[in-house]
Amino acid sequence: MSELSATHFLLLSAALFIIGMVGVLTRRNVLVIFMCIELMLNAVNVSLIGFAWELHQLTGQVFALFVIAIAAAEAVVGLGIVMALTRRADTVDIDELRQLRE
Amino acid sequence: MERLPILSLITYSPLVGAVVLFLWGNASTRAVRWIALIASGVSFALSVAMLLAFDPSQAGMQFTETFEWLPELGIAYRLGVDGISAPLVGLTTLLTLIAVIASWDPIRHRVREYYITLLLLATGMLGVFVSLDLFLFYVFWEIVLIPMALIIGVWGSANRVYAAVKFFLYTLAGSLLMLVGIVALYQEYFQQTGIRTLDVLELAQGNYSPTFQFWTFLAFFLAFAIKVPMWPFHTWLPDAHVEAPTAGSVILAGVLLKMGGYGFLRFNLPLFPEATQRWAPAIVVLSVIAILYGALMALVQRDFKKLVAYSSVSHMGFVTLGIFALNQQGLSGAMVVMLSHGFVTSALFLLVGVLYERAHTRELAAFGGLARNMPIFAAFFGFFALASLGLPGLSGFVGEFLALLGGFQSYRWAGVLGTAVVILAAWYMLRVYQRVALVRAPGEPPDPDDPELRMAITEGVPPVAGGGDADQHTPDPRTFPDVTWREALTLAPLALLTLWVGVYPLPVLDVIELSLRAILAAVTGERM
Amino acid sequence: MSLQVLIFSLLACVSILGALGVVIARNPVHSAIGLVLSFLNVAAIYLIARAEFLAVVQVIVYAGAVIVLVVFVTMLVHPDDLPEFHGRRPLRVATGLVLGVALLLEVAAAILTRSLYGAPGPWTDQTIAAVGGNTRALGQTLYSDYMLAIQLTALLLLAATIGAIVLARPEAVSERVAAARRTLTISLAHPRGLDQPELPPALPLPPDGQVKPAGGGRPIVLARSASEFTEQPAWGEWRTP
Amino acid sequence: MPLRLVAPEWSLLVPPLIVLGTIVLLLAIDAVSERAARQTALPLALVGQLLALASLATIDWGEGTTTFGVSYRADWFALVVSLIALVAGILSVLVSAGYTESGLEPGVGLAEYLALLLFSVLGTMVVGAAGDFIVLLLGLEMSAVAVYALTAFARRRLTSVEGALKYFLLGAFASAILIYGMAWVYGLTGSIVLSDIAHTLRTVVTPGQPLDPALLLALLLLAVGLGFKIAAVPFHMWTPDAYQGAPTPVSAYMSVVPKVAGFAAVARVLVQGLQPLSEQWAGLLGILALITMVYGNVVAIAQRDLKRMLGYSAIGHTGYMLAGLAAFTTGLAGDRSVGSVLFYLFAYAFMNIGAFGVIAWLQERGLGTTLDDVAGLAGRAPLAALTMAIFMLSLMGMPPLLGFYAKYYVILALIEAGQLWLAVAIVVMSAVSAFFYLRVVTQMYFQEPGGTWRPVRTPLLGLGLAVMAVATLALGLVSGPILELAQRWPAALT
Amino acid sequence: MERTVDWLVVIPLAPLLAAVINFLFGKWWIRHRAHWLAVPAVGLSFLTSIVAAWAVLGSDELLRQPLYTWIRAGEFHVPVELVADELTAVMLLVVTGVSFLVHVYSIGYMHHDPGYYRFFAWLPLFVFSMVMLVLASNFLVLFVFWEAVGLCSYLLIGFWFRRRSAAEAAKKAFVVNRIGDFGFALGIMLLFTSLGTLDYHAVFEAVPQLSSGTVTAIALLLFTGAIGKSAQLPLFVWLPDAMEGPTPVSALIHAATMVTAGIFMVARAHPIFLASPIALWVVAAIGALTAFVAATIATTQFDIKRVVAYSTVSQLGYMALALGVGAWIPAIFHLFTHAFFKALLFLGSGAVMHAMHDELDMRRMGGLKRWMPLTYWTFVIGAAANAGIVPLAGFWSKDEILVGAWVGGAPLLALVGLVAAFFTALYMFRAVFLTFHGQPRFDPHELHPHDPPATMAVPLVILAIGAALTGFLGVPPEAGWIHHALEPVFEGATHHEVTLGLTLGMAAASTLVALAGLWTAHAAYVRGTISPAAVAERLGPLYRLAANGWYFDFVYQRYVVRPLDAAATWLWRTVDVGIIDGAVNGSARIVALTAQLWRRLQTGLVANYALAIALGTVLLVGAYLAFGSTLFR
Repeated sequence: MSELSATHFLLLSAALFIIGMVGVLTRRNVLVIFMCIELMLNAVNVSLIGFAWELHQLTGQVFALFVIAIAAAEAVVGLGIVMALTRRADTVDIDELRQLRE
Repeated sequence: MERLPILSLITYSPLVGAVVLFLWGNASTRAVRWIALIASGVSFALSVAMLLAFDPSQAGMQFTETFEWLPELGIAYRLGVDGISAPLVGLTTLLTLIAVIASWDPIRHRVREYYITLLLLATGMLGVFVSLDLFLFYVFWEIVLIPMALIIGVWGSANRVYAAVKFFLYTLAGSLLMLVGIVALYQEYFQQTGIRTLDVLELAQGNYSPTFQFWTFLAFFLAFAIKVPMWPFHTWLPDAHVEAPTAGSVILAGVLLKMGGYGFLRFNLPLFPEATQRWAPAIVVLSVIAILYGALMALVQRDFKKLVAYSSVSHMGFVTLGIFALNQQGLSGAMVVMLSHGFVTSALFLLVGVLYERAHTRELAAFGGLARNMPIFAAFFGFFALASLGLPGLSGFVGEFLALLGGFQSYRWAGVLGTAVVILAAWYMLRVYQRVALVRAPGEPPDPDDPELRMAITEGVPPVAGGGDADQHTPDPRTFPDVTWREALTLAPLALLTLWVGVYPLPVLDVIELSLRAILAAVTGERM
Repeated sequence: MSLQVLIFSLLACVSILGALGVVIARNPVHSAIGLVLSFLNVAAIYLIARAEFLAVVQVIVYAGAVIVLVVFVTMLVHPDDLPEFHGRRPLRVATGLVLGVALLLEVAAAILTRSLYGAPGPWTDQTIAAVGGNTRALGQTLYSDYMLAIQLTALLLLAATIGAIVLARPEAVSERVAAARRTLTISLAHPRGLDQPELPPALPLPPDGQVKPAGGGRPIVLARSASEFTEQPAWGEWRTP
Repeated sequence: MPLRLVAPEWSLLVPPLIVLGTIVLLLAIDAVSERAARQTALPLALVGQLLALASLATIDWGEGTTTFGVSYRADWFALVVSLIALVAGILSVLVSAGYTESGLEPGVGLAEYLALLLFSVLGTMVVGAAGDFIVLLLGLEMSAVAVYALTAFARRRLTSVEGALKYFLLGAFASAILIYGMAWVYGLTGSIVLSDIAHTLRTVVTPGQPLDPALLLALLLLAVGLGFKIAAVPFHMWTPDAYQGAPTPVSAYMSVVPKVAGFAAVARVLVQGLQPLSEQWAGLLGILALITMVYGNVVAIAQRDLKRMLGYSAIGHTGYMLAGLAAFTTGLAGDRSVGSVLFYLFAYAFMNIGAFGVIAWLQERGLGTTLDDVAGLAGRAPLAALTMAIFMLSLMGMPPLLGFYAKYYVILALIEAGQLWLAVAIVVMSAVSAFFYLRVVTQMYFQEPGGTWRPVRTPLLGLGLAVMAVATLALGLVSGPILELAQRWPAALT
Repeated sequence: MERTVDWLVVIPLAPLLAAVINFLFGKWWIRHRAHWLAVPAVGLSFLTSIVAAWAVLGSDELLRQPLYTWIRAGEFHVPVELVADELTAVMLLVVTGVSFLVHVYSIGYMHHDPGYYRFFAWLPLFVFSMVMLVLASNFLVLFVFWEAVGLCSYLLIGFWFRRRSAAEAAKKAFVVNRIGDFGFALGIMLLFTSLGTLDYHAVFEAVPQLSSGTVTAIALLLFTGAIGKSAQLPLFVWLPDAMEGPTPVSALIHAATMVTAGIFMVARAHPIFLASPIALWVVAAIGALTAFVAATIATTQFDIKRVVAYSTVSQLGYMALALGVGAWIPAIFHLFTHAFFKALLFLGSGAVMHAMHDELDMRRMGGLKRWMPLTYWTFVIGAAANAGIVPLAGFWSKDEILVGAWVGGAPLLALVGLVAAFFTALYMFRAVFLTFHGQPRFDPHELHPHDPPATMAVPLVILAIGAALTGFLGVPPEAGWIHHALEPVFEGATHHEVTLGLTLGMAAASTLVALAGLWTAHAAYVRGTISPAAVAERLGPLYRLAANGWYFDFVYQRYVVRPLDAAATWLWRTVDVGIIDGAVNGSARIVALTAQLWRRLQTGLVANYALAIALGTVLLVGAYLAFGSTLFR
C-alpha cells in the first residue's frame, strides 16, 4: 500500500458509495436523497477513474464522462418531478408520500 | 383417397355456430336458439355418420387428420378417433344437442351469450376427445374450463360464483401439473430418440424409466382424477352441479367427467405402463372408496341435485376401478359405464331441471306424489332411477358388472366392496324416487282407501305428511304440469339409448374392444 | 508511503467528510455544501489519476451545474419547513448503518482480494503526452470509438429536458379549456376514490370560481350551454356531442 | 492515435432513426402549433412506429453486423427486441389514444407525451442493439428517464407524482448500483465491450470452481441493478406504486417496454457479457425467479385496485421470465432460455397493454380502477368484458391464448434444461394467479353492474383493444415464425 | 340331446309385448281394455309352455333357442339363449299356469282401479321376467331376470304408490333383495373368475376342477341370492310387507314367480352345491330354521294376508331344507304343489278382502262361511293342503321333504320340520276358523259379504282342484310322475334308499302332527277350550318374540339402517364438508391470508423500498461471497 494503486481509489469509491447508500436509506428529504444518489454516482466515477488509471486506458474516463451525463439527465428529470410534487403537496418528505401502498 | 376431414367438421361446427352468434349481435332470441340447434345438430349428425362409418375391426386410429403446426416443437394438428374416443364423440354431440334443447325455455337472459358459451364448450369437449397431439389435447382440455365456469357462474343459481370459481381453480390446478408432465414427456422422448414430437401414439412407443414414469404418471393422474372426480378430489362436483343450470349439469356429468376417464385410457395407461401397474392398487383403493362413499353421501342428501352429483362420484368410481383393474372386462366395463353414466345421469339432471323449472327449489322435502299429476315425468324418472341403480337390462348394469368383474378378477376385495354398492344404490335411488314421485305431496291427506287414513280415524295416529316437512313458500307439487314435449324430447333419446345399451350392448362393446385390447397389451406388455 | 498516497489520502478524507456531511447535515443546503466539498476533492483526486478533463468536467458540470440546480430547487421548496426537523427514524438509521457497514466489508473484501484479468491499454503517461494530453486523447477516443454514445447522450438529455419541462412548467390552462372558459360553463366529473382527499388546499381556484379538475381519470366536462349543464349533477356524465 | 471518424453503417440504423425522426417531427409540429400537434400527433406516432417496424425488414440481421465500432450490434437479438419494443409502442399509443382524447390533461401536450413514449421505445431498441456498457446504459437510462416523466404526467394527481417520485428515486438508486457493477466488470476485465468481456472471462473462469470475490461482487451488483429494472423481488417495490399512480396508458406502457429494456439488458450483460459466469447467474436468477413469482402472484390476490393488481401480476410474470433465463444452459443453438423470454415479452405486450387498455377504456366511461368498477361489465359492455376476459385468461395462461404459449415455451425451456422445480413452481403459481385473474372475470360476468356509466365513443382505443384481443386470441396458433425468430438468439449473444 | 327350436321365444315374448304395449299406450288409448292383451298373451305363453313341456318331459331332450350375444368383453362372453330342460319345463308350467289364473282373477279384482292399464303392464312383465329366468342358459342371464323379477315386485308391491306403506314395502322388497343379489353377483363373479365361463353346462362340467373352498364360497354366495329372493332367514322381512301390493300380486309373488326363483336357482345349480357339503348343510339348516320361525310368527298374526305370507316363508323354508338335504325333486315338487295352494289361499283371502271392503284384520271377520261358501271351501282346501292334510297336495310334497331330511343325514332338521308342521296346521286353521267360523265380528248390516264374480271365482276353483290333486303327481313317493320327469336333471345327485317303513312312518307322523295342529286351532278358536289370550299371556316373551317377527325388522332398523344413516350423515357433514372440502377451502384461505400478510411489506415508504434493495444486495453479495467465492477457501 505504499505506492498509490487502484485499490486506494476503489476503497475511496466504496466508502463514498456506501455513505451515499446509507444516506438514501436514512434520509427523508427528497432532495438530500437525491444528493446522496449523486454521491453514489460520483463514487462510481472514482472507481472508473481508478481502474482506468491502473489499466492505462481511457475507456474508464470515457465511461465516467457518460456517467456524469447520465447523472445530469437524472437530475433534470428528478428535479422536475420534485417541482411537480411540491406543487401538488407542500412537502419534500418522502415519508409523507404514502398514498400508494400495500 | 382424400377424405373429408370429418373430425374437424364435427369439432368445429359448434364453433362456427358460436361465431355466427357472436357476429350477429342483434339476432332474436328465437334465431339464436335455432342457430345453436342447427350447429349442434350438424355436429351430431356428422358424428353419427362418423360412428356409422367407423370400422370396429380396427384397433388403430381412424379418420385421422394431420398437418404440421409448430414443427420445431413437434406440435402438429393431429386428430383421430379409435374405439375409445368415437363413442365419446357421439355422446358429446348428442348431449350438446340435448343441452341446447333443454336450455330452450329455462334460459331466459343473455340467451345469445349462453349459446355461444355452450357451443364453445362443445368444441372444446370434442377437441379433447379427437386430438392425438398432447399439446392440442391440452389446449382443448383447458378451453373446456372457461365456458363451463361461465355457464355455472352466469346462468347458475344462488351460490354460483363460489361454485364456478371452485370448479375452475380446482380443475385448473390439476391440469397445470399435467402440463409439466406433458413437457417432461416430450423432453424425455426427445432425449431417447432425438425426435421432437407430442404425438400421443408415437410417445407411447417410448421406453421410459420407472422413476420417470412414476412421477409423470402422477402429474397426469392428478389432472384426470380431479376431472373424474375421484375421491378425495370430488368436492367441487356437488357444488358445481348444484349451482349449474340444467344443461350445464348435463354437460358436466355427461361429458366433462368422461374426460377424466378418457384421459386415463388414452394417456396414463399406454404412456406409462409400468407406473400404471405400480399405481393401480392405490387407485383401486380410491375407486372403491369413491364408489361406497359417493353412495353413502347420496343417501343423506337433502338436495336433489347434490344427490345425483354424489351418485356420479359413485358411478365414476366404477370407471376408475374398471380401468385400473387392468383387464379386458374392467376396461370394457369402464367404457360402458362412462357412456351409460352419460345417458342416465344426464337424464336425471334433466329431470331435476324439469322439477326446478316448476318448483324453483331442489329440496327433496318440497316434493311428493308427483306420479299422479306428472305420470310421464314419473315414468322417466323411474326408468332412469332404475338405470342408475344398475338394473340389468339397462345400460348401467352392463358397465358396472363388467367393471366390477374386472375389479374382482384383479383385486378380490375391491370387487366385493364395490359390489356392495348395489345395495346402497338401490336404497338411495328408490328413496329419492319415493320421496319425489310416490306417496303424496307435502301436507296432502291420505286417499280414502289408504289404510293410513283408517288408522288415523280409528286409532288416532295422524298421517305423516307426504314429502316430509316442506318449506311453506314452495309451490304445491300437485299443481305441476307434466313434462312438455320439448322436455320429453330431451329425455326420450337418452331412455332409448339406455335401453339399447342395456339390452344389446354388443355393437358398443365391439367398437371399444379392440382399442382397449391394444391399450391393455401396452400395459401388460403382452402381444395383442 | 509516498507523497502521492499522502495527498490522495488527504483528499479522500476530506471527500469522505464532505460525503458524511451530506448524509448527516439536517439542512439540505448544508448537505449541498458537503456534496460540493466532496466533489471538489474528488476532482482533485482525478488529477492525480491523470484524468484532467474529467476533473474539469467534475467541477463544472457536477459541482457547478448540478449542485446549483439542486440548491436552487432546495431553496424553491420552502427550505425552512423541512421534514427532518419533525422526527427521526432511529430504527431506519440503525438498519442503514448496519447495512452500510456490511456492504462496506463485502466490497472491501472484494477490493482487497481482486485480481486483474484485463489487458492493460496503451495510454501510459507517455502516450497521452504524445498525443497532446489527456483532453486531446480523450477527445480522440470519444469521437472515434464512442460516437454513438455521444449521440445517445444528446438524446438522453433531450428526453430528460422534455420530461422536466413537461413536469415543471406552470399549470397553465390549456387553450381548449381557456377557450371553453371564455364562453362556456365548466363542470367536472366528481372526484372519487383515491383522488378525493388529494384536492390540495394550496391549489388556487380558477378565476371564475369553478372547481379545478383534480385529475385521476376525471375529464373536464364541457357543456355547450348553461341549460345543458344545469340539468346535470356535478358528476353528470356529459360530454360535448 | 489519430482521430478516426468513421461513418457508421446508416442502413443498420434505419429503424431507430425513423423513431427519432418521428420524435423530432412531433416536437417540431408541437412547437409550431399546439393545435396541429394535437390532431396529428397520434397518427404520426403510429405511422412512425409502423414505418420503423416495416423498416426492420430491410436489414439483413443474420449477418450480425456491428457499426459505430462494436457499439451497435444489428443481430437477431436486436431485431427481436426492436420488434417487441415497437409493437408494444404501437399498442401503447393506441391505448393512449382514448386517454388523451378524453382531455384528462388538457393543459399538457400530447406531442410531448408521445415524444417521451417514443424516446423510451428508442432507448429500448438501443439496449437491444447495445454492444458495450455505455450504449447499453444510455439506452436504459433513456428508456427510464422518459418513463419517469411519463409516470408523473398526470401531475395534477398526487398519486401520479408520488408514483413517479418513488420510481425515480429508486430507479436512480438502482442505476447507481448497476453502474457500480459495470465499473467493476470494466475494472476486472479491462473492457466495456460485451463480447470482449466474455472473451476475457472465458480465459480465467473454470466451470465448477469458486470465483474471485470481486467478480462475484460485480455480477451481483449488475444483477441487482438489472433486477430493479425488471422488477424482480426484492427490488420490485416501486412497481405496484408506480403502476397504480401512473396514468393508465402509461402504466400499460411501463409494464412492458421498460421491462423489455430490462430483460434485453439482462440478456446483453449476463448472457452475452458474463456468459462464462452462467453457472453463477443462472442459479441466482432461478432463486430470484422463484421468490419473484411467488411474491407477485400471492400478493396480487390481496389487491382490489386493478392497476395495482396488474402491478403485482407483472412482478409474477417477471418471475416466469426470469425462470426462462435461469434455464440457460449452453448458449448454443437449441438452448431455449432467452428465446422463451423474448417470446414471453412479445406475448406479454399484447395481453398486459390490453388489460391496462381496458381499464383506460373504463375510465373513459367514468369508472374507477377497482374491482368493483368492473362488476357486471359483461351486461353493460359485453365486448369490453370479453376483451378483458381474454387478457385475464391469457395472463393466467389459459390455452389457446397467447399467454399460454409464452408460458409453455418457458416451461419447455426449463424442462429441457432440467430445471423441473422451476417448471413446477410456474404451474403452481399459475394456479395461484388464477385466483385474482379469475376474480376480474367473475366480477365482470357474475355480478350486477354498479356505479355510473357514461357512454362515450373512443374508436381508436377500441380499435387498439380489438387488435390486442384478436392477437391474444389467435397469435398463439401461428406463433411458429415469431418463436423461430426468437430462437435465433444464440447466434447473437454467443 | 338337444333340439334347436325357434318357437320357445314365444313364451317370454308374448307377455313382454303385452307389457310394453300396455305400458306405452295404456294410459291414453287402452285403459280398461288392458286385459284384452295381457290375458291372451299369458295364455299363449301358458299354451306354449305346455307344448314345450310336452316336448321335453319324458323325451330326454332339451330345447334350445339361441337369440343373440349380449356381452362380449375379452373372454367374457354371455349369450342370450333359451334352454328348456325338464326342470325348466316344470317351472314354466307352474309359472305360466298360475300366472294365467292370476291374470284372469285380476280382471275382476282390479276392475275399478285407475291404474288398471299399469297393472296389466307390470303383471305380464313379471311373467316375462320369471319365464326368462327359468329359460336362461347361463348364470348372468339368470341374474338379469332375477333382478328383473325384483323390479317387477317393486312395481307391483308399490302399485298403490300413494300409500306410504306400499311405497315403503316396495322399496324394502327391492333393497332386501338387493342384499341377496349382492352375494349372488359375487358368486357369479367368482364363478367366472374361477372357471372362465358362466354357461350352466360348462360350469357344471368344470365344477370338479374347483377347490373345495372355492366351490363352497360360490355355493354360499349363490345361496345368499336365494336367501334374499326366496325369503329365507334372515332376509325374509320383505315378504310379509309385500302384502301391500294388490292381492293378485301377492298370489303371483308367493306362488308362482318371485320367491320360487331362489329355490329354482339352487336346484339349477345343484352340481355346485353337491360339491360342497358345507354349503348344503347351511342351506338345509337355514331352510329348517326359516320353516320353524316363520311358522311361529304366522301363528301370532291377525292380518289374514300376513298369515298366508308367513306361511309362504315357512313353506319356502321347507323347500330350502329339501334342497339342503339333497332332496332335489321333493323340493321342486313342493314348489309345484305350493304354487297351487298358496295362489289359492291368496286369491281366497283376496276374495275375502273384496267382500269385506279391504278389511284384513281377522279379528273383524268371522262367520263368513255363511255368505261366501265358495270362497270358504276353496280356502279350506288350500289351508288343508298347506297344512299337509292327507291327501291334499301339500301333504305329499312336504312328507317327501321330511323323509328326505331324515335319510339325508339331518334327522334333527326333519324334527324341526315336523314341529313347524304342527304350527302350520295351527295357523292355517286358525285363519280359517277366525275368518269363516263363529259369529261375525263386524256389522253385517253395513257390510254385505258375498262370493266373488266369475272371473275371480273360476280361478279359485281351478286352483282348488290343483291344490287338491297335484299331490298325486308325486304318488307313489319317489316314483311318481314328477320324479320321473325330473330325474334326468338331477342325474348326478345322490340317491338315498328310502324304505317303505320310513315313508309310512314319516307320513303318519306328519299327519298326526298336522291333525294335532288342526285340533288345537279348533279347540282355541271354535270350541274355545283353549284361550289364546291366556296362552299368549303364559308364553309372554316367546309370544311377543313371535308376534314381532322375532324382532328382525326391529334389529335391522335399529342396528343397520339407522346407524348407516347416521354414519353417512356424519361422513357428509364432518368428512366431506368438514375435512375434505375444508382442506380445499382452507388452502385457498391460507394463500389469501399470506397475501394479506405480505402486502403489508409494501409500506408505501420509499425508505423501506430502498432498504429492500440494499438488504437484498447485501444478503446476496454476502451469500455468494461466502459460498461461491474463493474468499474462504
